[in-house]
Amino acid sequence: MKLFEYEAKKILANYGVPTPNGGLAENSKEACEIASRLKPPFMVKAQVLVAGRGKAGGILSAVSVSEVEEKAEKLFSSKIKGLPVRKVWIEEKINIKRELYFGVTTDRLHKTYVAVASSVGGMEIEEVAEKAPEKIIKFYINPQRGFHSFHARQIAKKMGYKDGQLTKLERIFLGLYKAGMDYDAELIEMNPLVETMDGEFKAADARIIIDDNALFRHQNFKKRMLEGESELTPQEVEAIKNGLAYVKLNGNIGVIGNGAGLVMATLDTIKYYGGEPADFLDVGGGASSEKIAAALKIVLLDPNVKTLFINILGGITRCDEVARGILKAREKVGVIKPMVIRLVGTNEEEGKQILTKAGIHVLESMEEAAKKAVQLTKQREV
Amino acid sequence: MKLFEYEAKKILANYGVPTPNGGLAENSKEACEIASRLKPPFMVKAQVLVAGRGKAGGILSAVSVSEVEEKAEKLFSSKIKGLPVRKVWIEEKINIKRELYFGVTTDRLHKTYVAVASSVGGMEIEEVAEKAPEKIIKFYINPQRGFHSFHARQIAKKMGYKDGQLTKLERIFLGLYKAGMDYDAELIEMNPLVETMDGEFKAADARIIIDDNALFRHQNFKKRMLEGESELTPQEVEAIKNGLAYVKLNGNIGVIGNGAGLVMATLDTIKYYGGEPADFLDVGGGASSEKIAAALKIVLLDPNVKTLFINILGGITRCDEVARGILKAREKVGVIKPMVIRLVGTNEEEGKQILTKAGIHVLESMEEAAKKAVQLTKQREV
Amino acid sequence: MPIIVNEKTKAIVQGITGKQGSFHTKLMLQYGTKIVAGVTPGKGGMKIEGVPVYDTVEEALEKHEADASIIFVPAPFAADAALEALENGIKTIVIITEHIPIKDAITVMEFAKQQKAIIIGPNTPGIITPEECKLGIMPAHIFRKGSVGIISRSGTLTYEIAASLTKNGFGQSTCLGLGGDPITGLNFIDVLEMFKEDKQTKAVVLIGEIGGNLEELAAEYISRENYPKPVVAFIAGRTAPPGKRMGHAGAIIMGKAGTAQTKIETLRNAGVEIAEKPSDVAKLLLEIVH
Amino acid sequence: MPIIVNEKTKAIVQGITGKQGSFHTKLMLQYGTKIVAGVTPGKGGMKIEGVPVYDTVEEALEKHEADASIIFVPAPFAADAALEALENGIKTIVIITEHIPIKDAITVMEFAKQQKAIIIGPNTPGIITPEECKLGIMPAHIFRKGSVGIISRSGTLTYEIAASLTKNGFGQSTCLGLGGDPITGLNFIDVLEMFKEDKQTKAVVLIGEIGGNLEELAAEYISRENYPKPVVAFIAGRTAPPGKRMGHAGAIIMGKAGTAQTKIETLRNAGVEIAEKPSDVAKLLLEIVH
Repeated sequence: MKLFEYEAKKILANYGVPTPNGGLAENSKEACEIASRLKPPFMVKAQVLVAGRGKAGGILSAVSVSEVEEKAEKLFSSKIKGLPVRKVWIEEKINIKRELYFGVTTDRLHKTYVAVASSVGGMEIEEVAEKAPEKIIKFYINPQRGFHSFHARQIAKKMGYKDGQLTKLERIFLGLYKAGMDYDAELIEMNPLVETMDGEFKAADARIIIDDNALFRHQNFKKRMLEGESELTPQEVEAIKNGLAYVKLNGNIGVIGNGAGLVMATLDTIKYYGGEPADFLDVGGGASSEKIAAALKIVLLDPNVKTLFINILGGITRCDEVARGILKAREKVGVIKPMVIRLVGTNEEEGKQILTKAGIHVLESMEEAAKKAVQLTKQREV
Repeated sequence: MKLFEYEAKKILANYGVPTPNGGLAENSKEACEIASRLKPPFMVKAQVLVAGRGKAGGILSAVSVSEVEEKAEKLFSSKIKGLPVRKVWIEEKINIKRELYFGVTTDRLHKTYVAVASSVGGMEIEEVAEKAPEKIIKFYINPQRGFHSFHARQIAKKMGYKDGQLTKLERIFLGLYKAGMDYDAELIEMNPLVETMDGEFKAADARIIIDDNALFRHQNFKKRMLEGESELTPQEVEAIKNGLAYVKLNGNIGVIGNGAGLVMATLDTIKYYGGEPADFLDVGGGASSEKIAAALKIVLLDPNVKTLFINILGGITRCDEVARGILKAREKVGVIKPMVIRLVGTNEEEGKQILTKAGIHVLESMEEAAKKAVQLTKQREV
Repeated sequence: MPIIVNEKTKAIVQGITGKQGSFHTKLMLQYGTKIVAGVTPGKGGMKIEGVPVYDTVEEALEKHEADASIIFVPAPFAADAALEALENGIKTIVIITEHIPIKDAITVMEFAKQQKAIIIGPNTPGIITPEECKLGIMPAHIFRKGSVGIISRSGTLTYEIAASLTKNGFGQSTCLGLGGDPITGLNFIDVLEMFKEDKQTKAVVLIGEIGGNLEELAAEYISRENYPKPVVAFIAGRTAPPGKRMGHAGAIIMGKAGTAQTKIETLRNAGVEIAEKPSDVAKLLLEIVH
Repeated sequence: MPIIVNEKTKAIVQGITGKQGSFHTKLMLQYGTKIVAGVTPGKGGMKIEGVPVYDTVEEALEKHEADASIIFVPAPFAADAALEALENGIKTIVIITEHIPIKDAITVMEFAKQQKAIIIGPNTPGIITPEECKLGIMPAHIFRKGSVGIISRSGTLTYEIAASLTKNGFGQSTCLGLGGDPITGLNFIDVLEMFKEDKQTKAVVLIGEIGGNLEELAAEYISRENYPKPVVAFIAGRTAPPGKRMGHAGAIIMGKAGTAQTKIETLRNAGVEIAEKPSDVAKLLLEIVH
């Protein structure tokens, strides 16, 4: 779960990381009030959960309070990469001597957290890694021993800092690490971490992504996410509430299956036969008919979906439950779209019977079924 | 630093450990009000920082609100082991099926924390260890791996619990451990941890001792201690403020020295020659003349002190600084008591000169000096 | 003699009294797996499918010998269960549980390393050595004893491919799901090394997906070591968009990293045969055999 | 060849720019100790008594060879300094700092165990091998090269006894302060074992005090191992009241545990000569020699 910039900055500030003075506005009048309490010039930043917000016009600067109002108004009435702007963060602009990067994330191969630092910041760290790998410092954190002050100093030293700046960076790096651990962050970063003209450091932008699987330890954020204030679409939230994994795609063949790998392979196979999947929807293992019905509802209500392809390989999942869920959903949603169903595994025969009786054709081969779904969709497009 | 029972219980409650409903009263009227919000019968408990408070009459029971008022009044107007009662904790009496013990403390040999549990509680755990060692369960906590739920369950299981009680105890043990770590407790215990008639568990009494050396991480408690609300005497607080280690004893020879071992040995030597030390005062290494003066002030102002024995073996500590401190203090405090001074080591000659000029006799051997101090004191006693 | 589990493996089931735990205990017993005890805190004294249940692993191991554990404990408590198994000396642990926090998984993996124990999972269907031992939740009937080793990051996709192999006459030595999470106990290289030493295994099928670079590292390893057995790979997620988790916590393209295209290319360059569709795996194996 | 430190020992000083650190660096250099570098974060580039100062231990060890470190860093940061030394491969660490929190000390000791490193202290005067190496804050002039090993829990009391030994013609092999805290790196047994192997050491003086049971354990060890060298002990705190910390964090009688009486009795039963007063130590050694 992505946190907003203002949330990430507040958390970091609580852990002793200096951030620019600022405040959160929900309308341009509030923006104005906040600015009048700050020292000009200002930054006016749309709080939207997309990367590349700056390039998309979501970050504006202003020299006066009235300009803040104007820029805020502009943001509130626009969309950034398609997302409406509901909140704007106003802060004092900092004079930049140098932009740095510091973050902590997880590393699959080393099976631990890794601190990543760079004396080049302000752009995606992956970009730095590609263009100037020698400017990247990586420190793998021993999970039992943790990240200590001296590790932070070693990193700051390698970034070329000394004297008082060394110990300032030490406290900032340590604060970020502790915040990351306490908030179960799978990514926490300051990009850029700015060195100012007078030798101070400030997190000019901050990003925290909380491990979704750890949200049970962070109920306030979980609540916010389920209430719809997150990077997720309403359909994705609906899916999470039903224990489904859903990702919206650009095509017109709705896909439902059981098992992430199988559904991904289904999408690939549709594409292989020239079709375009409209979504990824994994019902997981052992889905009940209710869960299947919820899945169908999400996909059928997508106006882009022309046909539906359901791919079930029953292991823990029972084919008869799936069949019942399909019928239930069709009835409830009341949207009739052509369906191609592949159904094999546990209780296969029962499942087939239920569907055949209801006039739905059932196939056994995933590839045959994918081909058929593409065919049907092409017919409907004509 | 010892915490009051009410503080320890509040902390444990924050970590999910069930404690009896109760409230803190500073006078008998408040006690009354608190009791009227609780379910009778009640316990009325003096909040004093001494062991054996119960036997000394500091814990009373009451069946009605009016009796609470009466008992609270009694406590407020009495002293428990010489200590005035400033606060009284009123709580609901719990029906006891069994008294248990659980605590976490440090272990010198294993250099780590140790969880100690017993199915016998309500008395000092050392007593249990002596009388029924087989009733004690010890678990040494790996400092990097920590204490986990399953460790708690293993202990609860060995205490003879199962079913739902096992998991209840698991949460309680884990809560106590976490509280102990977060508060830098050198000892945290529930004694007794009560199993009630209906199978629940409650910490009927709780004790936390914070590692004095970690008080810089717990400023609120440090402040309270320095403001005098602690188990320390005003002299001990004064000593702490001046970076001195001071312990009041029962004799009449005031002792000041540098180095804990040396001062202890000085006390022993005084005793060996038939004298009785009035205190232990270690000025530590490299004491300034101001520190020495502060030390003298504390000891000279003790009315029991008849003579003063200063034992300095200069290493980092400079003998001339000590000499100057002695003269400064004598002047300031204005109390003239006979002094025996042993002064050797760094800048010995200068120190001796300063004191000799001021008419103070200086010896070289610690044992000679001790003998002399005892002699002088005996003369003054006659 | 296949890898990790075989007919001698004796296992306990942690979380045996839950819906999934009890259901799969029955299926594992039916398959012939030696389940000697179960553990569920607070449920000691029960029996599930005839298997005695204990409150702690410690107690279970006082009464029974076991060298493996399979964990069905809910996510918030699963890491604790794994640590309990590790501290009590269990050397093979299958963690079926999905949705374990990364921080918890990292703690488990570090402890496992110190204990020199193998963790399969989390978020895995488990491991099966056909006709000897099944420690997992896979549908047993699609597997046959044979000479193909399968290493996979996905559950149902493994079944899809295993079923197709079986249908085409290719039995399996051992099939193992690494797990769909970003942090898992084993990676492709660990298992490729085991299959290298295993005489029963004549060919290896590697089922990967988007996210991370474990497939790329496997490719490097295969190439560097001049891997002596034929490897066929299928990589899922060619059409997955970047920045989106595709069901598995670990299946996500971050920036430009972790795409199916890179994985396929690197594997192909290492001499691995790439299946375009799941059914192609069997076809490629047939070609290799002939 | 005495124990732990000798003329070849090369050390760094952590916290070298502080008042204590710089003062004692001078004294140690005067004594002939090889101080090769100093470390104080944020003070890199300075020189203290001619010794170059670095920001990190890592950097100091890139430029200099060292096998020991002595730490003068203030208590809140001292554990971090010790961990830094350990992680950078230093195998002998003297922690002079007093008032380190127990929790921090425990972390340091666990890491030291894993790194197979020796920690002397915290809250110790350090270690001296007379005429070879002094890593500590003890007044050097009272020590002479010789054959008595001293292990102590107290600073000034050690000086008192060492001075008296020197005056009576007994030089010292190595004198080591375990430290006055409850959690220290070495205990009496560790050092007794080292002295056992050390040819230069002919007799051992053990200076204990109230608190804990390390003296009792030493007695058990001496008795069990039939310790081959004479041991004389002085125990401070016979008159200390229970429940009060006597200056040292570790010097406290808890309930009935840790009294001087028990320690004295146990040691005496193990055949250790007990000095009633500090000056008796030399007298007892004289008796043993004759």
